[in-house]
Amino acid sequence: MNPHTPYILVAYGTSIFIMLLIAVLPILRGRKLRQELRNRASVENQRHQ
Amino acid sequence: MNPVMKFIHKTGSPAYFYWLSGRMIPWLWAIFAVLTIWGMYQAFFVAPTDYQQGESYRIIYIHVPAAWMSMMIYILMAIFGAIGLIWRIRIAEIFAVSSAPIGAAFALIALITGSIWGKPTWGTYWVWDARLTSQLVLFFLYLGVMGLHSAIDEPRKAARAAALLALVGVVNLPIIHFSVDWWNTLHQGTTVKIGGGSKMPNSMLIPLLVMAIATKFYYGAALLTRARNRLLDQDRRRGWVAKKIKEDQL
Amino acid sequence: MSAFISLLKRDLLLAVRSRAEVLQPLFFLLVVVSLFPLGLGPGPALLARIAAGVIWIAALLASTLSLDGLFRADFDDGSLEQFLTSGHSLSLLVLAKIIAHWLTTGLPIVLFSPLLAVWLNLPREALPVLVKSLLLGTPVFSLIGAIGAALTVGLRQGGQLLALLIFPLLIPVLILATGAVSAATDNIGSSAYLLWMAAYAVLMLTLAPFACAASLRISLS
Amino acid sequence: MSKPLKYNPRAALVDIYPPAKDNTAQCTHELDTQIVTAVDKQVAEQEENVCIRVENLLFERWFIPVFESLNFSVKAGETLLVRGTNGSGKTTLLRLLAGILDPTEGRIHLPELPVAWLGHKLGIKDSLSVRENLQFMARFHNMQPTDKLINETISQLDLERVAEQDAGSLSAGQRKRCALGALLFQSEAIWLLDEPYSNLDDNGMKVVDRLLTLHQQNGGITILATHGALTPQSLEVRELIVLGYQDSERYRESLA
Repeated sequence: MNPHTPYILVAYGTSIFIMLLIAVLPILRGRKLRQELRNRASVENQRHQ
Repeated sequence: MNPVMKFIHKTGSPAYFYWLSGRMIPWLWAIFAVLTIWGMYQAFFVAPTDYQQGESYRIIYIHVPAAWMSMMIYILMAIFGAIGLIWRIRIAEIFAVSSAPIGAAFALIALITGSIWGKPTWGTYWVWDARLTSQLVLFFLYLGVMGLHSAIDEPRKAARAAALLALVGVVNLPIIHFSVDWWNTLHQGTTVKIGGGSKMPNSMLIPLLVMAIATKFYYGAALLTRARNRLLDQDRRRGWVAKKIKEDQL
Repeated sequence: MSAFISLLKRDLLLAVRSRAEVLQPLFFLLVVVSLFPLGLGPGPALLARIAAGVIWIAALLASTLSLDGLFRADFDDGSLEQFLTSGHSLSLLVLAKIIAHWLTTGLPIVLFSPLLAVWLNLPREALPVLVKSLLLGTPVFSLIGAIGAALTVGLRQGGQLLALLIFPLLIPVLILATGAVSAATDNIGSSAYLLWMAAYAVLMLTLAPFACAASLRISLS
Repeated sequence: MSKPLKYNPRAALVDIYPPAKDNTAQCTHELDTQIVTAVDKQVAEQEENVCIRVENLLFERWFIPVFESLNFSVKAGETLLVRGTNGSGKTTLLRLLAGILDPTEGRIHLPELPVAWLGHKLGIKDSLSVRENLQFMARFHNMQPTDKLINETISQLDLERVAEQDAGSLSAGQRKRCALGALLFQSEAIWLLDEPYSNLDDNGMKVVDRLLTLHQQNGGITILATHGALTPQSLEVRELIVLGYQDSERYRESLA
């Protein structure tokens, strides 16, 4: 166990965490938005028939 | 209309952009993943240990690419903002607004990894080193742009205000950079520059370039994802969205 | 051109009319500077070392304080709309307002700086350089501050956001100015710093009015 | 290129308010050729003195149009009354014409004339007296604020009694009449008035009517928005009904 390893682990750990956060959040938001739009469209179709 | 205008107009149309970006995003993520794995492998197993700093220098393989990206994204944000302000192309405004959080994230990563790296090298977590300080100022500029954008309600107006602030910021960026450098040499004399100064052997340099390219693909993918969401949210009442839902291409 | 002069005169007349309001940044400056000896102890040697930095940071905070009101009054009573539709170049009118702001905030800071220098035991030979640096730096506070004020004029609590927007942009002025004064205290030439500050002031003098006019158009839309 | 219409402000006020610019106000109207199709050009030729032309104008707030897309034109010397319910976008239309807002779609063809804007916010300073406000307005619009001019304006707006009082201490109606002074200093401009009659008493309205009549005889264009029954009495007016997007059929289609 090299004395520097904890520093490297913490540095890479936080970086990966931040990059994951910035990448995954919009993907989830996008999926939720599209789902919402589909539901609204289907609701309008039923009301329209 | 000449071909260039036709191209801009075509990619400007939301439906086409939505479809095109949808196709590109998976590829961008794939290339990013491949490059990162290759870069990390080289960074940890191929690159030799540094005779001075031992193993801790390997943090540069995330610190330096992140610092470069934070600077590049701010400049790109200002360019997108300028296009959005001058020609009122909505996609450009959306790109400028969507770039801000990604750039701020990279600036934050550069700050955190820089200070963690400072501990083994200089013994303290925060050193008012020229590059770390101007990185901190860049982070504040990002906070300013994002703060202004969230403070204004109407989306188009908020995007235009944030774009203008980014432009004012980008004009001042080099001036801030030089004045911080000057300030640093004034008060501390020449300290050891972070890794960059000494001539790095190729085996150390290659992973750095690989990671630099990988982070650009990451930016491309994250930006397009955010831009698609924002565009869809803005155009939820428009015809092309209804059509895409009907054709189940959403 | 007559619109420029008439607007400048009107703003100065308004400032004279509401004198109390205009002097607030000055009182703020005096109070903030006097806090430092109370906080850090009256030791002359220590005060002399931090004098330039303290005076400059207090000057920066004081001018930012008054920037929030720069366009707010005209925004609330509709004068901004008159400027926009008057056909005069908006950046020229904005320049008149920036000059009025500098005369009511920047100039008093420069005039009172000798008193502050005495309070903080700034060495005698550094005083002229301090005053010169303030003369070159406070206009930049007004110029860049006006852009921030224009961007945040319509917002509810625009004041705090205004500080966050412009402080990073004012760092070069702060660094150059404190560098100039410390160079003067060690009596090595400080003219390089002052020339750089002059260059930066001229750059902002040319660019800021346009950016500020564009910001106002966005805020009013 | 339609024949430029030359008109010279001849109103009774002209000897007191000489036009700031020496040349007569040009109401030239040049058409952007590549936008206007050949057919439109013949149409434009017939309506010779068309000064303002608006083509399928649309403005969106939060990506929702504020009013149904508009097409209209205004001739020199015409007074256009913009009517519509609250929230139908009257103020937005006037702000678009004044250049404060930029249209999302469509085009506005304006002549080279200056624009005089009077909105809900009056644009006068409360801590200045009525006389000082008027003096600033005159100088701001490139006119020499001679005592004769200022006194004449004060009597036109019948604010003699309160001329030296601070504008802040006046009633809403008096402050509105003080703001109307700015129009007198822009006699050759296009007048854009957003509900000029609001909080005015009877003789206040008479003052506005007198100004509008003079401006019309002057050959000047006025576009004023009003929601209620308060409309100009003594001059013929063309009406433009602005339909809010909520009650337009395009909105009903999108719901169907």
